[in-house]
Amino acid sequence: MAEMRMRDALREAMREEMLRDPDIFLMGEDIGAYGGSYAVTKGLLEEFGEERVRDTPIAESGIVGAGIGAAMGGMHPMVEMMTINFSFLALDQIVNSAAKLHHMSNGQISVPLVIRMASGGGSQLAATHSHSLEGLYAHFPGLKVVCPSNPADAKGLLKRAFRDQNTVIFIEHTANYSVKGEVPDDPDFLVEFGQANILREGSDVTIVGYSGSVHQAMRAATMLQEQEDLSAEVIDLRTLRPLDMETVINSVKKTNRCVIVEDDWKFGGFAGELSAQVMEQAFDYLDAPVARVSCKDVPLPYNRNLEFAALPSEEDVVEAVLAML
Amino acid sequence: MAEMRMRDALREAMREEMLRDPDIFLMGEDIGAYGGSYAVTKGLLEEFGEERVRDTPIAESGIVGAGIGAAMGGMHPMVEMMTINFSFLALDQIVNSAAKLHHMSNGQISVPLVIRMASGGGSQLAATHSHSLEGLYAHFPGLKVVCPSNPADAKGLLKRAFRDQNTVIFIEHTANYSVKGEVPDDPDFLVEFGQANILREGSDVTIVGYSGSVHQAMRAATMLQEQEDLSAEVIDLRTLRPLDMETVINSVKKTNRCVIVEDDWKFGGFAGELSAQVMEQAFDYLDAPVARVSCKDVPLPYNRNLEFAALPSEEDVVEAVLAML
Amino acid sequence: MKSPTTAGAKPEQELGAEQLGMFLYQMMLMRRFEEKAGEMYTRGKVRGFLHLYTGQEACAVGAINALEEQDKVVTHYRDHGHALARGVDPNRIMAELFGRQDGVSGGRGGSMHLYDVEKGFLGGYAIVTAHLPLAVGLGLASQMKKQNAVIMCVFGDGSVGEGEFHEALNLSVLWKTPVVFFCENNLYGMGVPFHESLSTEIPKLAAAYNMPAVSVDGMDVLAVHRATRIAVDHCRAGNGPYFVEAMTYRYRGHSMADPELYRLKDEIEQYRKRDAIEKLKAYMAERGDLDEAKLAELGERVEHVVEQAVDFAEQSPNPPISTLMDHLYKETAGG
Amino acid sequence: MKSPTTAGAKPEQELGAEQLGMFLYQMMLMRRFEEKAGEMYTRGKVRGFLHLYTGQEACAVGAINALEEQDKVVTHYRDHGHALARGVDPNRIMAELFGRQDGVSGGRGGSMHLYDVEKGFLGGYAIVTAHLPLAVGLGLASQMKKQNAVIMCVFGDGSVGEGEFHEALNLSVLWKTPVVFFCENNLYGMGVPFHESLSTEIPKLAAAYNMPAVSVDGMDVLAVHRATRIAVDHCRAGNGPYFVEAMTYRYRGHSMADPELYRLKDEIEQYRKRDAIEKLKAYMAERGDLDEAKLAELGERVEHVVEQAVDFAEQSPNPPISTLMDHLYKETAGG
Ligand SMILES: Cc1ncc(C[n+]2csc(CCOP(=O)(O)OP(=O)(O)O)c2C)c(N)n1
Ligand SMILES: Cc1ncc(C[n+]2csc(CCOP(=O)(O)OP(=O)(O)O)c2C)c(N)n1
Ligand SMILES: [Mg+2]
Ligand SMILES: [Mg+2]
Repeated sequence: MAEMRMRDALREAMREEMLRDPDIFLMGEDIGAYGGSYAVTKGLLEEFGEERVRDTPIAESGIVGAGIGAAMGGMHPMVEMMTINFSFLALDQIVNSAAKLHHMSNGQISVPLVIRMASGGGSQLAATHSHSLEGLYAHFPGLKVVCPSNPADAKGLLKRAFRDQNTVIFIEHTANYSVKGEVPDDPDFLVEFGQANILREGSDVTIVGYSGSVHQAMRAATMLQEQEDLSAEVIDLRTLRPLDMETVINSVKKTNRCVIVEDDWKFGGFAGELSAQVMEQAFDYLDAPVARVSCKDVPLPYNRNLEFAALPSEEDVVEAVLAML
Repeated sequence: MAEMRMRDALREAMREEMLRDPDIFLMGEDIGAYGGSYAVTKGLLEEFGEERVRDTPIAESGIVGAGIGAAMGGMHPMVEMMTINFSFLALDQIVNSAAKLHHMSNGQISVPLVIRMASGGGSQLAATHSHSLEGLYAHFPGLKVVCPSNPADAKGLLKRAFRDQNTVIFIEHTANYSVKGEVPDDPDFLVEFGQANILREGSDVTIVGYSGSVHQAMRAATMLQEQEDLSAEVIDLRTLRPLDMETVINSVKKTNRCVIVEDDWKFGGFAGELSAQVMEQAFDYLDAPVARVSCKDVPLPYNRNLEFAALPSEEDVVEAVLAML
Repeated sequence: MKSPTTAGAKPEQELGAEQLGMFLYQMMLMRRFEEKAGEMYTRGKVRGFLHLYTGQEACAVGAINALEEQDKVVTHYRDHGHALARGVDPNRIMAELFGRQDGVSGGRGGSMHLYDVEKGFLGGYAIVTAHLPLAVGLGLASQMKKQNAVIMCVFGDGSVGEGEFHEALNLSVLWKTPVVFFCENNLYGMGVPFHESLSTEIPKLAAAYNMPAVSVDGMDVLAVHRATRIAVDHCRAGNGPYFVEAMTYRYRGHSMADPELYRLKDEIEQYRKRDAIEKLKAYMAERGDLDEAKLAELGERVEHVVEQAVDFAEQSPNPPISTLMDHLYKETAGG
Repeated sequence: MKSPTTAGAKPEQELGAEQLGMFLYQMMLMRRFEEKAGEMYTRGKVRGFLHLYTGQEACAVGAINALEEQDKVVTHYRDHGHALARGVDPNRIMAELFGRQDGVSGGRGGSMHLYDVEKGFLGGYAIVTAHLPLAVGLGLASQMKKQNAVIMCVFGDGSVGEGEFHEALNLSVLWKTPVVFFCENNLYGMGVPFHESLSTEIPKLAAAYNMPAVSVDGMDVLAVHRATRIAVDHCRAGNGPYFVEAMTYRYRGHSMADPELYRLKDEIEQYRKRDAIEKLKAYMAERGDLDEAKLAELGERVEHVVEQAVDFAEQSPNPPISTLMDHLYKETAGG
């Protein structure tokens, strides 16, 4: 165990996996000489050389496609999209090639590929650079979608991703990069996909989050405890596909109330899926409709006040909980 | 009034609008000499000439981008994506430019643009060519998303789209192209956005559909009437953004039960949004959880039996209704 | 020469009678196979989109026979010819067109998505140009794993307008991946003549990336073969990618649904006069490598293979509905 | 010459003292403006991503002053210089960097997304290469509406690897749209040297689309101006697009967050010796168009403008939260 930031835990995961498996290599825009735009890959070029740590042109579709091809050819690449905002340009490759080739080829082809990308708003990067679209990726069968909220999960999940034979979309909230935590150093430490994490036990309401929104959920739980003497159970989904609804449903059966927090826009967001599933599977247990606390349905503005007004906050979560009592 | 197929109604809408407004022009892959891959634009090149009906290279991002630029420059283009499957390649332009420029420029720039695309499965086109992703587009603030189910709506909505100052994603289910119906010939016949259509009144259950799934909904309603003596109200949403929830909620308050039918994959689909909203707004009226009848979460296979097993059917809708009684 | 493959042969080397016979057989097979596939489509046995290869046979035969066993092929949706040239079982191709369980893709892929990994046939791709970056990646894997495999990447003239064309060519030269970019320029992308969708000549553009690029007569199997052998050798020697444009023509519509409003029957007739199969026959006859008897025998063989393919396809069952969710994810060892 | 614009002038024509003075003023303004913006970033007044233009001033000044009033500019996220050259109010640019209500984008866009439609400044675009197809469309609109406007489309060397580069150039030539593709090659796309991300030379690639393409010294405002005037005239005359590569250098990191691990301070020093502002000063002095007094006066003016911009920005209020949902959709007349 060592304490480290999430960006370092991610780097450790890649390092260890590269040492374990010679088929793993990394490519992406500015992951080499620049050190990665969020310094996640810093030092890896020096350690592993240009063959295994490849700076690429700015060509998202091309490099994801090359990653898919290399995976089909027996390698296990990691392609970094720098940020989720640029991954739109590679979406066709992700959705039509990576996600479907195994099924369409009747199991002949597989695409063991990790696609990492930073996501999230809150840094005043304005509308084109502040997307939270974990749910968009989770919609496509054939993909796995992972979104850690802390350093240990980040390491264990990323290592697990490199041991998967499928394409894993690995989404890192920029607000989490500097979050610190204890991280196991066992080289075989893995966090399995599809296992939500109960971060805090409680009995009055279930608050569900993932990636960045876990932190609003936790802060809201503290506020509820301190200010209202309410006990909130907080669940971190960790992966959206596969999705561990069992943990959520069991919790809701206990608390009879559920709030979902996500950074993405509300309308058509993943919270809708979660909300619908909670209703479908725990209808008779619900004392109030499941609530969604999400981003306002507007492109995120640069101005700090506007941006914060748009993004979901812990106060919004508390308000949603109080409204359902 | 004249009876015509949906493809002809769409063509009529474009013709009339082009005659009305000289700023309107069309571009897309094979919309000219080929006549459009679904024959929607057939004859327009001959009538309006190469300047206003432009065959383009196969370059989805480029042509949507050019459409956006032309719209910024004062024209009102229609760009055809041929099918929704290829629109992934243009998604960045749609999401980051078309949807956001008005807001990001503080209202200085507007993008009056219509993007038409065919969608849907059921024609054995296999996994890469069978997407139903109306909901994906509806997720992005700044866009309007229209998906007609019949010729009259198709005409009125498309004409309305050409009178909008924003980008309208206009999605046509391939299964609807040959559907016939009466279509008004008033050149100012418009169908407003955000007004759902009650296709059939009923009192026992509300069935909500849009685009292709309206037909399963209607057939299921007939089956329910004939086989179970149940009276289903069927609502065609017509546009997903803006969305007319009022009509849906009023109906559910009357029927106390709701089934949503959509061609898209269930997990993370738009039905989740609808389901969540029904719960949020009509929780106390619901006698059973809202049900979703959607596509199985798998890339659509070519084989007819498998494809039909994956797609939602009227039988599935009937089953869902019976299960909630 | 024993093996039917001509790979590794010096470009200037003459092809033997056996090779020529094999080429002719493959071309005739493709021609007949496609006629049958079209017929089966009309009879409702084949559904979805069906793109026939008729007229372009010299391209697949010339190019794909330049490969060795470890090499790989990726192509677009007009893929039957390439699969046949690569030795994929005609029975299993036809079964795939029928959507049956014994199809090369288990009935899941259909005409546009044929895969036979054992044969190094890594697929038909139905999103125009999407497989070009994949080819670069396959080349990279070959390079990194020192497999000495060359990737034959086949696509149409319409493909050249897409952004991924540019991204793939650039990446491939930068990384020196062993990819033959083989463009079958049949003059049209659906209904649009290529010079209306591209502002330049294709090899000129390819050459601008600092990649060797040539244009050959795609109605001449020997010319295609000669050019692609040079290309394959270049790639195998570690010199990076190579671009070949083959000028060809499709006799049939873009797909079975094409009303062909954009071209005159006359044009088709002109090209039929330059038919690649007839050309090869004449050449072989002149060399004394083909007589009536041999030709008849080839014709019968082809007929037999195609009939058998239809029988095989008819008899193969539909995949059971219980298999719908199969192969959604590959199981992960220990996970 | 009366008007400060030199557009329409014959390329070989010499620039007058007034023009040169205006160029120098603009370049000095950009330099100072960026220094101040950087300072404001360090002080937390400016947030998000901030990309400074320092070192590249000759590009914006040379190119954008070749335009006429009806012309339009689109550029990338490193856009302050282009906005200033186009005459966008420095107060409102600084206010935008501060995220304030009086910013050119009302505080919604920030540094990367400046817009001033009245000035024909149609934006900074933060998705690399996304504005190239937009420029083609703007050119098309100009053409179809017979507005005689030329579109100046500015982008970086890193932009060239994207597929949209290819799609836009091809479309532009096919449709003969009046677009000057102006590539500011500052040798790096973030930390990657351009020759490691592109397999060829940029003008060579551009020329392959059958578009005139030149490369000029981007550290020489007169060279840039000369080349872009030719380009603009070419476009305006209806001859289709024109490509200009300006070889330049950014003195600062890619953005304020750049640790600059990928280049040596030495390299920066080499380029500073070729500084475009110093070069113009020397040229003007030699011609007798600049003396100490004039220079001092220019310096003061610049200082004043920049200070005033900061004051203006400081005093401008934040946009009220009640405006959050404004401008999501444009109201449709009668709908
Ligand atoms: C990205 C994408 N856009 C559009 C299409 C529709 N489409 C299928 S084939 C085709 C024409 C391709 O022409 P070409 O590359 O010349 O190949 P050919 O059919 O002539 O063999 C088009 C536009 C597609 N499949 N994918
Ligand atoms: C599509 C996309 N990919 C990646 C990025 C991240 N990014 C921003 S600027 C940049 C480098 C661009 O370099 P260049 O075009 O040379 O312009 P310069 O910054 O040198 O002016 C990158 C990779 C982006 N904004 N958009
Ligand atoms: Mg073609
Ligand atoms: Mg650069």
